[in-house]
Amino acid sequence: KDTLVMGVVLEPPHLDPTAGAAAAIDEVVYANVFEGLTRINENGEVMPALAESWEVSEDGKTYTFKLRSGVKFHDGTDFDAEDVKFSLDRARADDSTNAQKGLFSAIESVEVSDPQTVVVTLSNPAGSFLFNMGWGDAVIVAPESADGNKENPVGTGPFKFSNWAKGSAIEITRNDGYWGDAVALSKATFRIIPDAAAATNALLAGDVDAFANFPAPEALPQLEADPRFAVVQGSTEGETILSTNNSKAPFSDIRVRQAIAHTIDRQAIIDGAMFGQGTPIGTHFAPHHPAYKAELIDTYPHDIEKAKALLAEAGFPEGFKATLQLPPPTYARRGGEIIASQLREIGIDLEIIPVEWKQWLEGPFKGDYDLTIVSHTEPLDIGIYANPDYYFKYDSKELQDVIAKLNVTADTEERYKLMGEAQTIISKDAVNGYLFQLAKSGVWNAKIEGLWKNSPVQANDLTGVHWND
Amino acid sequence: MSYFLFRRLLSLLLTLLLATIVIFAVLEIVPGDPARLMLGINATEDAVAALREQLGLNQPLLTRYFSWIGGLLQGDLGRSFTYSSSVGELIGERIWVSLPLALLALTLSTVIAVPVGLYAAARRGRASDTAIMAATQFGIAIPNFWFALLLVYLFAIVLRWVPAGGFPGWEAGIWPALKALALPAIALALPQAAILSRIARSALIEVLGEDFIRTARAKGLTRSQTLWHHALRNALIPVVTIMGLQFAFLLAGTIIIENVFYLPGLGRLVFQAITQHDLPVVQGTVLLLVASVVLTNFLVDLVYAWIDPRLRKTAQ
Amino acid sequence: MTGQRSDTGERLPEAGSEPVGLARRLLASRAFLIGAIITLVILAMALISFLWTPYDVTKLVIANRLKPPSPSHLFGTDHFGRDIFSMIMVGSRNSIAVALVAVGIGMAIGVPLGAWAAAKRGIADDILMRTNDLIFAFPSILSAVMITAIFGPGAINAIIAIGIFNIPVFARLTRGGALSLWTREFVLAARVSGKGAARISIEHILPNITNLLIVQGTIQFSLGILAEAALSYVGLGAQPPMPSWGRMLFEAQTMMAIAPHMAIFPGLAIILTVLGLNLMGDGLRDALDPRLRETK
Amino acid sequence: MSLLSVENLSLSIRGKPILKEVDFRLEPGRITGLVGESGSGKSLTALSIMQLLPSGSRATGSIRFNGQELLDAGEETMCALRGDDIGMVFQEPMTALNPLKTIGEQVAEGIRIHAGASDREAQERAAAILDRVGLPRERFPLSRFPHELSGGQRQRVVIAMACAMRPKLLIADEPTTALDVLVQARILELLRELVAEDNMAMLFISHDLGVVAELADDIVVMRRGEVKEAGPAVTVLKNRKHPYTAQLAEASSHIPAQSKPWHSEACDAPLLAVENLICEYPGHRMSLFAKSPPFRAVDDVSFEMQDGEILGLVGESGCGKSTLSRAILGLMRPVSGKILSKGEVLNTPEIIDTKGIVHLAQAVFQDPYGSFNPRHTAERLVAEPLFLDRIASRTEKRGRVVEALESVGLAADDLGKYPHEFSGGQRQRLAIARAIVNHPRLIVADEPVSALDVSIRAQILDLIVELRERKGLAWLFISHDLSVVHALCDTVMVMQHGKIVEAGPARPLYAAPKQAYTKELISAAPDLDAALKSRLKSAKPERMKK
Ligand SMILES: Nc1ncnc2c1ncn2[C@@H]1O[C@H](COP(=O)(O)OP(=O)(O)OP(=O)(O)O)[C@@H](O)[C@H]1O
Ligand SMILES: Nc1ncnc2c1ncn2[C@@H]1O[C@H](COP(=O)(O)OP(=O)(O)OP(=O)(O)O)[C@@H](O)[C@H]1O
Ligand SMILES: [Mg+2]
Ligand SMILES: [Mg+2]
Repeated sequence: KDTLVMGVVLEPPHLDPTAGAAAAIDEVVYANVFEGLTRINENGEVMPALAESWEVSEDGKTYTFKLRSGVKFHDGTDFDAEDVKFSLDRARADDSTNAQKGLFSAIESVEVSDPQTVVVTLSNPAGSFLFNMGWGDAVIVAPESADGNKENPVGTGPFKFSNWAKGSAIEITRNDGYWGDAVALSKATFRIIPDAAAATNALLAGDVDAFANFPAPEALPQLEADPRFAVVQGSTEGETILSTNNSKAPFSDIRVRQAIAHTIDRQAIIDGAMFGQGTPIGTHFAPHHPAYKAELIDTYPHDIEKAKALLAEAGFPEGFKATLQLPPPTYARRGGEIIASQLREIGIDLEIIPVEWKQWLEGPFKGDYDLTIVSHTEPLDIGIYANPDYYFKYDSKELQDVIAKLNVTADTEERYKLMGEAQTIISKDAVNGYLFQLAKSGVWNAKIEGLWKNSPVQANDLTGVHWND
Repeated sequence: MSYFLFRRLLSLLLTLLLATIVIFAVLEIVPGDPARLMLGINATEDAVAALREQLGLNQPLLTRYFSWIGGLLQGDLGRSFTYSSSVGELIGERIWVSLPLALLALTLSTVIAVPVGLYAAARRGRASDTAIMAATQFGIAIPNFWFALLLVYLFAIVLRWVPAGGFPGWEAGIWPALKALALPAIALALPQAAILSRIARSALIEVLGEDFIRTARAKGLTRSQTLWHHALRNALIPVVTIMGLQFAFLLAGTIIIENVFYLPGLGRLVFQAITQHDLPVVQGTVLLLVASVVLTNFLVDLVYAWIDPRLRKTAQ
Repeated sequence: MTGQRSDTGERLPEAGSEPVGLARRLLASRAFLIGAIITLVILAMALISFLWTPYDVTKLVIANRLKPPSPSHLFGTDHFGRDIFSMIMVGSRNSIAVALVAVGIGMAIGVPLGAWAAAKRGIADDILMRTNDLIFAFPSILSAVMITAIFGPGAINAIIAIGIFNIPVFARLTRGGALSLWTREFVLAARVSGKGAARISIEHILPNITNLLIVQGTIQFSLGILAEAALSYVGLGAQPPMPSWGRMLFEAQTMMAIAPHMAIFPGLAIILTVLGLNLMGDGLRDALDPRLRETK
Repeated sequence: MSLLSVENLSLSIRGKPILKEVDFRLEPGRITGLVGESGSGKSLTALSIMQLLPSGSRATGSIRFNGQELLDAGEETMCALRGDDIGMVFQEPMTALNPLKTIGEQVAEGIRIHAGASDREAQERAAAILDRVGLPRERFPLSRFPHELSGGQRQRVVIAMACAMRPKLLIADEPTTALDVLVQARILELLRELVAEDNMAMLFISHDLGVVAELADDIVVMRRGEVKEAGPAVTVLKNRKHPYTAQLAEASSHIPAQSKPWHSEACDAPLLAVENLICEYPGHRMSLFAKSPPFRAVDDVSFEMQDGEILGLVGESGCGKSTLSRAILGLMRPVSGKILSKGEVLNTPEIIDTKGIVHLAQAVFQDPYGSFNPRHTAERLVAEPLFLDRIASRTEKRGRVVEALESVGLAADDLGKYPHEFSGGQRQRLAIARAIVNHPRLIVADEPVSALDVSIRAQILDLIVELRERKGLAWLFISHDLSVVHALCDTVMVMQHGKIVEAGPARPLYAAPKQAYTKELISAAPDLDAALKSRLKSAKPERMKK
């Protein structure tokens, strides 16, 4: 068997990863249809892709990429340095609709020195530049086909886009002219199944072979017990947090935030909302990363008495009322119910307001909220705490200094140390309630091999996938 | 065409016109900025502003209404905010799931309900009638989405006769497609069949009490001749009314059922579009659903005129 | 002759609406008795839940989750360890309140509108009927989903969404009933006595269509319960921590395989309530409308 | 041997006895009238013969048709007899036909079933029989639907269906009650001809002795499910041996006693004067832009009424009688014309002075049950017209109500009763009590006795005259029944197509009608005494008992 039906929860709005933030786009096209200069592998490491190799200048400002030769786009046009220049310039242009323009903000210029060589000059050294070039938003597109990518994506990857039945499924087929090793699958279908119950049923009924990110943790015990399926627990970059509006009373009072931190029972939330799937975290950092500081989990141990005392100290012996806005995913809706129930023990009475993503973007994300729950799935994004305008409204000189230093540091050891410092600061300040790292529960037919266990970037890289029978 | 139908046609157009205004107005007062959603969390303000301009969201209300209507008349329903394809195309794809589903459900409910209703009416007051009527009471009370859950559990998970959901597309062949639509159609149809069979029964009982039935019997017709030649056609009128209403209800009922079975139909399209505030899609789909309701009512009137000669006559 | 489709259910009360005979006929109706008993039990459950439930439904005991039915938890527990029986008790409150208020809104607005249109005829009538047509042209589930999605999910918005669709139902019913009453001789007699349209409507028209309204009211009430369940099922009805039957079903659907009791009991609660109301409505209609009782 | 003999027929429905030992015989070529007041069991007797009884009926005794026992005949036998040897015509021509089938189909159906005829053949025969009942094919093609025919024409279709197979026995259950007098006369004539031509036996059911006296050879009088008297029609009706027969006959030709004949006092201003009144109903919309012209239901009507006068208004159905009465009562706005009382204008087309009209005139309607709100007590119902008088005290109101009740022969005990607790006749008295409670000068009575049984009708007519004598009340009495108008009214107006075609004192007008239309109306009206007289005189030998 050389075809695969893969379940995905969200349908992408379109298929151009350079023109939208939706993770659903990358889940279909990243590494399968489109490739960048670099790629991120299963373990979050930067690997060469369209760039065979690269050199970084001493000052860390100039990157010289050596491009792979003999690469063709799916429409038959050749890939060369002009395409790279076009893609990067397009992404950082003023009228660009790239959702992650920040990735390119460091770029000062892109020069083509010969058809196989591109020189990128940065305005200041950026430690994460190579990683950034591995994002889906930085894939290389051809000027001939760029405008049509939303409906008919044309890339350089091992699969060609073949069909999209809106609302139902997206199909990609093997690209026989691929520059790298030929892939085992002749066809892959991404079937869109937004509903958790339907997802379970689809697997059980054999309609779907695999879910890289299975949306119904409650069904996992049942699937685990079923020899037909392999259930694989991996890690993600999703720090699930109780986002707190640090500029709004009473949450601007650190004692209130500490009281909340003492009250939250992470394990109960993981068990109740995620059926045990997830790793508790004490700060905004992925536990599988070497720089993660595990001891921060005990910064504010579960202690109701202490929490009540802190709250009384802050002037709320009877507690207070606030709102908790919850976006659609299960972790938020279910987790929110549990948190509301937990905070009720110390007298904080939360009104639960479910919101759609749209409203979430216009409300909480613009800073108009008390509390909300959301999973921050961007990798290595602790830098957001240095932005006082970010929706946490957290303004700490100490942290901002650490991040500023981090941004210009290239040495790995040094970087890890700074990362640790940043983790400690936000944990001590109880900026947000740190809950758990979202688990990635992959469920697939036991005969399938090669699917990612972890998801350092949101992608379903099918390059190495094959059936074992 | 009789004046009666002419007037109905006119009121159909008027209702549609009013409906466009209502749909447009309601969706205009929805707060928020679609451009922001399309671009996502980390999009810059510039990008959002650029997109707003591109989508024509900065134009005044009336201009947009008329350009929408103008587009409608040329068959252009606008472009989706979330899918970057035209609304017409989206609807065109999805209607091939929803329409067959609704028709299948309607056929199913009619095929079940009418004979059952007639049988019960004929056996009025006997044990079988009582049993059927009790069963229909249950049928009416069962929420179709709950019924759908049970159906999936039994037929898809335990017995594995049919897929639990999804739609392979008609190009995969008639049989797989019908198999995928079977459970949703049953879930939609059974509660409707319960209602319809009650209507059929009471309509027939009412007609059987009419004077002309007695006249027919006095002519020497047997009970069953009277039933077939005189009662049925007269009892058809309320049954057709309810069938008309049901078709509309079934189309709308797909909103929930299509979500249970993750069918890529209009119901799920409109539900997603509503939650994502994809206004052009909501407007287009809602208008289509409203139009189909209005049109069904008109068709029902045509059927009336066909059944009932009193309506065929032109005004004198 | 131009024909007009007669609205279904426009039966007018004749003789036989006298209180004593009515009570006797109701008690003799098996459908009514069964329906009334079911409805009373559900109502009692809702009322008792204000004072007492076996367990606190706002307290989550995660360790206790997904317990199958047992003597200590009659209907088992849900994924948060809450007692499902207690949740059904409290949830009945929500279902009943939403449906009742929605029907109340429909009656409070629809009945006067319908009576007014029937009394005035002409333009007023035309406008009302066209508006009704317009509202009926929007499939109600679709519009309820739109309203609640746009204005935010929650019990209040669900009430409004369901209530709006009750208005034309009652307006139409009242108008139909009133129109035929207006041609009756006792109304002519009242007009000859110099009474105005408003007074006649209140004294003569409305009391004579209360039967119709009550019967339709029970039907709309049961439809309201189903509608509320459907809205909650898609997440647009009552919000946590308030339990609601539709939400319970929504939460249960992914757990069919591991905890079918989570879906079965709330589903049965909805079915029973709707069944009870419908049976009661049927019984009432039969008792109130002597023409339907005659057997040929 | 008789064609049909009913012996000892008893019937009960769900345990309730309806018919008791009914006995009668029908002979070929003879018409037997079955009379009796409402509910006496006439229709159920007929249905017993057809074996089309309601479910739960139990019949005992014997019904023999042509020597064959019908009571224990199987369904198949009955289906073969029904419509073939026995035909039946029902009262209501509007509902007796299937609205969705053409008249041709409906008539042909019976022929196909019984004669085994082909479609073509059946259609031919249907056309022939329709022609015979006066619906020639050229004007009434078989493809007509019932709604395209008038009431009388529809009744002809029903008769055609019943007679299509030339049955030996025709049962007609009040076949003309729903029809206009003129139409009734034509239908009766048709039935008589059919009987004569085919030598059928006919059972003619009616509550109207006048009609039966004109038509029937024999008569059977029923009361409460029992046969009271039977025999040759003229003899039975002439001799009135049985007290019940006597009572019925007396009631149907009842003339209320008047102490003194009424005559118009010459007074300057009439109680009611109607001048050039025109009333219209809006036309139907024919298309978006065209409306049919408005329908003129009352066309330039002028007349006057004096205090204490009983003015009869007669005319065929739909001629505008009710419309005129509505305009006078202020229930309808005339297009033009004036309504005056004692010289004072009560209306201009724009304004209706409700208060003025309320104090001048009150109304009594046809349906004694429908004219009361079933939920109100007699006290509240009768007090309704006092609403405008704003009588404050409850006791005063009650006094007035009791006074009104007593003057119509009801008692103060009746105050708390609901309408359904009164009998039909009492209800009509209650309606009159309501009309007189605020002492109007005039009562407009639209068909006040047409829904009543003859005996009750006689009582109400007496009450009308009595109230005129005691209180000087004037009555505008609307009826399609000329014999009643003749017996009661001082003056009569004849209306046709919205116009008054003839008016004048009652007796002279009846004696010597000027207009052809009036003549036709008078001759069509069934009248017991007149019918008996003429039949005794012309004593047709072939119709006398052999
Ligand atoms: N279906 C029925 N069930 C029970 N009782 C009935 C039924 N039909 C008639 N009756 C009763 O039988 C009695 C005779 O009824 P029937 O219809 O024969 O009277 P009728 O002489 O034809 O009166 P009318 O002149 O009003 O037609 C009445 O008291 C009536 O109430
Ligand atoms: N509401 C109406 N709209 C239009 N036409 C009407 C209306 N009411 C009555 N008509 C027509 O006006 C004419 C006169 O009606 P009206 O009721 O005055 O007749 P009538 O003499 O009282 O007849 P009947 O003896 O049958 O009561 C009839 O031809 C009728 O069809
Ligand atoms: Mg009768
Ligand atoms: Mg009249």
